[in-house]
Amino acid sequence: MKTELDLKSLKPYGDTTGDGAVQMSFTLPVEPSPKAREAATLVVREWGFTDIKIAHMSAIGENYAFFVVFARCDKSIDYTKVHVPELSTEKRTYKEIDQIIAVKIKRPIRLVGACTGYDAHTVGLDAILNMKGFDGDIGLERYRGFRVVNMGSQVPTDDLIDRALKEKSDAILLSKVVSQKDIHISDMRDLINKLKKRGLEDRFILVAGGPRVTHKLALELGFDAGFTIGARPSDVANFILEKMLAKLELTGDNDGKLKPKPPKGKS
Amino acid sequence: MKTELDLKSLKPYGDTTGDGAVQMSFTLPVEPSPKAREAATLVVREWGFTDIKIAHMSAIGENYAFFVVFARCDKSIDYTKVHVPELSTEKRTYKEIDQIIAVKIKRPIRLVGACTGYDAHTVGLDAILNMKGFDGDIGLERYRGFRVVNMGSQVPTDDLIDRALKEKSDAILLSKVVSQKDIHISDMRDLINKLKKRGLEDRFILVAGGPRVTHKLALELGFDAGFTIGARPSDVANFILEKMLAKLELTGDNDGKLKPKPPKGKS
Amino acid sequence: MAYSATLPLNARKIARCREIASSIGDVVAELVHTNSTVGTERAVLRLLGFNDALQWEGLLFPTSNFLVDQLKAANRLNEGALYWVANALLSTGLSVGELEQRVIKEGLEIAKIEPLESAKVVKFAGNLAKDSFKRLLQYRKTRAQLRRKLKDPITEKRPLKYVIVATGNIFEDVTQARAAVRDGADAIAVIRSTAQSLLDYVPQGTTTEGFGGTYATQANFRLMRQALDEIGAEENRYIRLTNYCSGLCMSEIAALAAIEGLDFLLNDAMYGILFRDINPRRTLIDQHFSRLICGVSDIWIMTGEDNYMKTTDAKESGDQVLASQFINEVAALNAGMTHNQMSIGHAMEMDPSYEKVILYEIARAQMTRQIFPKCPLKYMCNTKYKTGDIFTSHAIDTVFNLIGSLTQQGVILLGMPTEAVHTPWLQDRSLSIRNANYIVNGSLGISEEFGYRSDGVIAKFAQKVLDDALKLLEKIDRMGLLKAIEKGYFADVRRTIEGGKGATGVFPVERKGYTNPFFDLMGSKI
Amino acid sequence: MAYSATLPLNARKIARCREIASSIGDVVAELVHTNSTVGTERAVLRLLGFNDALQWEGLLFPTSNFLVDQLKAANRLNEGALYWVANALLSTGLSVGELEQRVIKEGLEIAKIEPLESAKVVKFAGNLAKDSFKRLLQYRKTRAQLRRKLKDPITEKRPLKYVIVATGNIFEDVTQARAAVRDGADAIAVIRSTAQSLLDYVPQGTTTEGFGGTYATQANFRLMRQALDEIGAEENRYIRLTNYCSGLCMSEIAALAAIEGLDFLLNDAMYGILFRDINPRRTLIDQHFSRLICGVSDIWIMTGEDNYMKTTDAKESGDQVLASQFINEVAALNAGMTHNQMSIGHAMEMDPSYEKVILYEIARAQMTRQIFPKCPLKYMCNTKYKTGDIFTSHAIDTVFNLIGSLTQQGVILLGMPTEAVHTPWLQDRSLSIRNANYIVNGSLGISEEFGYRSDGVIAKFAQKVLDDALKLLEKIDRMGLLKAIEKGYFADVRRTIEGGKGATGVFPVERKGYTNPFFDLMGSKI
Ligand code: B12
Ligand code: B12
Ligand SMILES: Cc1ncc(COP(=O)(O)O)c(C=O)c1O
Ligand SMILES: Cc1ncc(COP(=O)(O)O)c(C=O)c1O
Repeated sequence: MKTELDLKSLKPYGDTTGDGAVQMSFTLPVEPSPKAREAATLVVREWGFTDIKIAHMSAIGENYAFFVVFARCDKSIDYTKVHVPELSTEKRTYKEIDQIIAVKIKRPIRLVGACTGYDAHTVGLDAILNMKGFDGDIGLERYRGFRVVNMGSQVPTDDLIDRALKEKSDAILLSKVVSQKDIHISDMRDLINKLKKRGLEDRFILVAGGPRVTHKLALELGFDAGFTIGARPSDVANFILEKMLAKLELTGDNDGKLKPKPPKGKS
Repeated sequence: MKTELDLKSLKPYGDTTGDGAVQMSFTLPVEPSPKAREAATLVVREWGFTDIKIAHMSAIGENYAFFVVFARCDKSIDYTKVHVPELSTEKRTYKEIDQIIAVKIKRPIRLVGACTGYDAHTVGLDAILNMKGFDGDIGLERYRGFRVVNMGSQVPTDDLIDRALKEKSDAILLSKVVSQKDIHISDMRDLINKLKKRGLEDRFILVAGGPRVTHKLALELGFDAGFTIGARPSDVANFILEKMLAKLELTGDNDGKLKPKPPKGKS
Repeated sequence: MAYSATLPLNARKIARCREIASSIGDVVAELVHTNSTVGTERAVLRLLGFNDALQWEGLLFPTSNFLVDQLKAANRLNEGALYWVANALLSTGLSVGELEQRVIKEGLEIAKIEPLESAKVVKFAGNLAKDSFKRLLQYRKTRAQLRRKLKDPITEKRPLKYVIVATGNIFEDVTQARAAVRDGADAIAVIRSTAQSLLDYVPQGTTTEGFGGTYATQANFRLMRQALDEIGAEENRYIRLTNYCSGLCMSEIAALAAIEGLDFLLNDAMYGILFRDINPRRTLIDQHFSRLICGVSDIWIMTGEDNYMKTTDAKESGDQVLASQFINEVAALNAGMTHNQMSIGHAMEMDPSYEKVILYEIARAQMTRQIFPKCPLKYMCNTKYKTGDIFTSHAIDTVFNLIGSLTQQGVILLGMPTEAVHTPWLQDRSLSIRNANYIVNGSLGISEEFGYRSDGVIAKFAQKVLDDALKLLEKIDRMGLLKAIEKGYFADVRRTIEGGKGATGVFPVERKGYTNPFFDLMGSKI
Repeated sequence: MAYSATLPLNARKIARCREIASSIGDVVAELVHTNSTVGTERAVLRLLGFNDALQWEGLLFPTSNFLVDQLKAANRLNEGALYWVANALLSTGLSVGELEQRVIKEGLEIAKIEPLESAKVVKFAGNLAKDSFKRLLQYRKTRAQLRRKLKDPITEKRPLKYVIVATGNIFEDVTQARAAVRDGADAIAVIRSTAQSLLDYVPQGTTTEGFGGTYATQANFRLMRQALDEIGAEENRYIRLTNYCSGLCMSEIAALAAIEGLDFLLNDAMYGILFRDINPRRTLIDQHFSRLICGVSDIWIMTGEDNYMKTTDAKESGDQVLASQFINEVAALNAGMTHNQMSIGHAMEMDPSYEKVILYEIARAQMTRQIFPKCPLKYMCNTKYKTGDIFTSHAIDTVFNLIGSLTQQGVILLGMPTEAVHTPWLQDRSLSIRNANYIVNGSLGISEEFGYRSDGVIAKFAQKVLDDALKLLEKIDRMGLLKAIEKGYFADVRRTIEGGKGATGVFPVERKGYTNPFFDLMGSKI
């Protein structure tokens, strides 16, 4: 029989439940040699691994040794205690979304999107905003319920804010792809700071996206949501819709009627 | 300018000296999800890494998530303090070796080799022993100075010892390739134990080899040397020759004369 | 420059190779005709239904072994085990199942039961065999129906993607196999535990401990078969199950595989001889019976020439490989097998550092494709030149997959990035399958897009291999196969006729006095 | 079935494409003829030798910028910067170096120096230019000699292996480049820091900080050049150095590259327009001057059509890529360049999950090969569809390398397993080069082994791309190139003629009153 999986002590899996199997590779700035091999073993042991196999050692150029290592870890984490803010939006189709917007909000939701700073990577933002969409999922421009302004790349943060104000935008969509030296974080922070400076911190729904942006990171920085690799336009549409409804204190039940939430107050 | 390399605090290198850059991959027994991604991050953090990038998360079958991760480590080791027993044999050519054997030892050195247990991997042993050799380096059979018996694969340990005795062998060469469940270690130990049981522990020069055999491991287990991936017949020949000379208290100077070492005694 | 869809290989030379191979095969046929083995006899009993086991020195020892050992001790093997079982059943009036339980629980000794009238026994034996034979046909039909019902990937005109599982624990294997199927595998091979081929019995029951593989047992076969049928149904794709059928239990494994509905068997006496040091006579005889079973059960045999390339220089040893393939083809034909059941084995095992190595590999693969046009070739990935550098290993496998697709191999045995390190982890296999998915899907139809230059490096290399193989076959024919093995003509390994494991399990028979109706039922040409 | 060494592409259609492209190019020629830019003027100064810098708001600000800004402010640009420099030198009797130091140290303002007699100034300017031109020829000769002296990998009839370094620190870059050369790289590209192309000046000195790349500076060029010459000598292999020549300093970078002995420049106005939002007029004008310099200095230009495939569906956008390549070819010819200096760019950027994607990629690569037979094509690896799964990424790169070899690309821009993650680490690049070594060495000569089926999927796809490109070129010709850019015909990106960065740096010139003898010296066709 197999060992039962225990989510309270979650570990990597290779070929036996609980084996803690991990592959690594790295380079040490020394020539390959038995001593270098031993050093690699010691390095990996230092990290707390056991059963360390130096599967490969070879020279890179001069004075560098490349290692491929397999090892096991003893440490585990309690998966039942892992908490991430989940972007649990309902999965409505684009037709449903359009209908709810038409019936409940009664005007298109206005969006302004941009890649700020020196980021010239627009493919991700375009995938969300442009007609064509992404992965068979149509882009927000194609929804009747959204009015989209896509400012493209290399937009200074202040220009983005100005434009959002000018367009009376409901939401700002920021894309950050380059992440070298955490430039994505600085640029995300830059938007939040500039909004604060201008007293606009609550004015827009703030959505960020990019390969190194997580929902958690986005929340921490003051955004309402963060989308990453594999995000689809309809995910974003659903999120913005819910956020709008919440802001307007409406529910999303597609009952054809406005149903104001009971006012939050002392009971 | 570049940061200077400090061997006293050796760390992996990615693109900046001292960056501690490491690549890893592993599988967690849970479905891919933002929670799983967070779990992967926590697992890697648990190992002491920082700047953790979950570069990739994808499903394997059902209930498994595969991760590729890049991270940095802070810990370093002192390379100047790493010590491994080095197999520092002189690099004589096969002609030199043959000549020294002829002149000093005056008879061929007798070797018996085998893969014991259920190991059927003979390619490595053959590479060392057979005429053809390995990597352009001729095999020990081709030396006039060695008389080689290659027993091949799946040889019971006792048969190997019997044969070595029968052939009046100077050395036993053991090859262990399969390493699942450390079977190579058990089989290496088996030879040592059986030799001990028969009072033969000092009778032969003991050489082991295989992809997971290191010189260090071999010494620990009671062998005189261990050879691993990339070992060449002449490396082995040099080692065995030196060991023989030492046993006979001869030196390897190819001066055409026997030069007995000064007897070791109290001074 | 002239190009053509095929390499210019001389058809007369190919035909001549076949003629010679056939003559070489006659020697083996003679051997099979005049001998049987304890393994073959046990396989007969297994076909009849003797598949339980009894406690013996703390282990589960199969009834088939127990019975054959008894008969051997009593000097009653020369009539064939079936004869004495028939005798026992007739005498006692028991069914096979009842008899087996009496053996297990009450120590009934069939070797001691009085012989009845020979003609009656032979006739009864014939009927017993016929029943078993019909059951085999029924198993075959069930499989064929399921292949039709689910989508059979064979109809997609691309190589089948074959991966191994080898955790040692059949339950863990099932987990890994399920994942592999989800990822896109078409065939699952459960690798056997190290040295099972040296066991002279088939272990019993499900197993959870093995070295570098999982024991091949009937219960393990069944468990995995069930899992694959289940997930195959979910994915609407028929998934093939594979195991190893070499070693001392060659024919018994074939029997169990037939009963449990396996689709492929790695089956090659030469593998046992060369790499497991099994007695040549023993395993060649067992091979014949195993192939009879495979043919009737529509189990593809996969031959083991790929292994020769691991102990030789694969660029140089194309001739031995091809010669052996011709010899294997004859042996399969002699067992009544059809070409579409012969998954002739070869591999991409040349040193990747050779200049033009990719051209030579294409040459070998395409040449083999053309010489065995109706055989679903089994093409093995590079293994020997892999190192712990799993990235480079993955690159080599990419080339392998592409050559497999270009040259229309029947089954590609996918390479694992960690080939030089350990038996595959879940993620290794997943990467491997996704690599093959990309290549096979991305190059669909590529074999029809290109013509080979008739005087190119590829063409010339292939022609040379064929020429050399013809010469080698002539030499082998002159000296006899067993002598050639003795001289190290295959895989650079030498084995003697008397040497090796299991030699004592061979015994001479006179076909007249020996009862094994399966030979005729299954269409043996020997 | 019919096979042939080449794809059946209609030669008349190809010729027609060239005709139309030439007509499209006329519009650009007109633009270049009637305008200059601050960038071009600065490049002229750099060729003369103004390559120092002065302290300005804490930064090092190049003299060339300083001088051109002054002249512009004084409304003296329309005569060309060279004219006023000549005027200043004549007036003061200083050498270029002395004048520059006076500018830096004493704030000498050349814009305020009294104009001398025009004919004298023009003549002196002509001599200055001639001297500079001769120096360029000398640099070119030095390179040619070194290429001859060391073994030039171009003679090996295989694609050159091109890799990037991008640590941000030029000293670290040198370490990485040395390792790459040891591993087998033939060309090293130092990737620029993010958005350097938007800087309207070239930074000065060696630099150790950059985002996703290292600043392109003269000092950095020199440092890397030296390192590559050194290791090239050790390895006895000439190593090529590459940088980027797009953006606001397009022509200045060309000048510096020529001076410092670079071999290749990624050079494409369209890249700046579409991906950097640089004003189309500005960069098209700068491009012409940069290509004049490249032609004379025998620096290969590498065009940027590969980038279009990143913002479009690369399977669909073959027509834009091909159309743009024809337009780029014309622009290079107009700058007096020869085909063997045009490393026309394209890429393997189709979605790897497409069925038959490998066939389509072969089709595109081979088609491009045939349409530009004398150009050393620059073939870019897959990048867009790479994910953090570095193993699969490595498999894709294997296919890329093989297609590069099969279709005889001039330079293959090797893919990195970590493409979707970070700029390459030492080990990523090493793996990448070793992959290419394996494939290129293993498939040496493969292009001569196969013929393409004349009515195959590959042939048809290539034919369709050519047909579509012809139609597209006709459309572009009708509406004019700038209108086509406005309409998003390239890379699905729209840019207006007036929009974009650097528009104010363009100024109209009358060729009569404007002095730039380099046009004639360098053989401009405009
Ligand atoms: C295409 C591309 C380019 C194109 C960009 C064209 C364009 N108009 O976008 C060009 C050629 C111009 C380019 C140039 C450069 N690039 Co680039 N490029 C890429 C590449 C190959 C693909 C990116 C991409 O399009 N992905 C596909 C999209 C769909 O994915 P995505 O961006 O992640 O978007 C998804 C989600 O993240 C999310 N999302 C993204 N944004 C948003 C926004 C919102 C609001 C929401 C809700 C969701 C969302 O939804 C999308 C769909 O699911 C990557 C490598 C790679 N494979 O990732 C390198 C890469 C991003 N580039 C890189 C670099 C360094 C550069 C350069 C700086 C190199 C140089 N020095 O010359 C230049 C300069 C660019 C600049 N200053 O920004 C690096 C970044 C390294 C890092 N980690 O920081 C990468 C990783 C390559 C590498 N390994 O070096 N590049
Ligand atoms: C060839 C091969 C086979 C051949 C062996 C043929 C033969 N006669 O040797 C065949 C096909 C028979 C085979 C079968 C099996 N194999 Co196997 N095989 C390999 C393979 C592909 C190459 C090994 C090899 O030849 N390397 C080349 C030689 C030259 O290298 P080497 O052995 O390391 O030797 C060098 C040094 O180590 C040293 N050395 C070695 N021995 C000695 C001895 C002395 C005295 C000295 C001085 C030096 C020395 O010098 C040599 C030269 O430098 C490896 C995978 C791989 N690429 O490594 C798997 C591999 C070793 N096999 C493996 C397995 C599991 C098996 C099987 C058990 C699978 C099965 N269940 O069916 C079977 C059974 C074999 C058995 N019971 O032992 C596993 C082992 C896993 C592990 N870590 O334990 C591997 C790693 C493959 C895998 N990933 O699953 N195999
Ligand atoms: C034909 C054949 N039989 C059997 C095996 C497996 O070997 P064993 O079960 O003896 O370990 C192989 C391995 O490659 C093979 O090719
Ligand atoms: C033609 C061309 N120029 C320049 C670049 C580099 O871009 P930048 O220097 O603007 O970041 C590229 C990148 O691919 C390119 O293809």
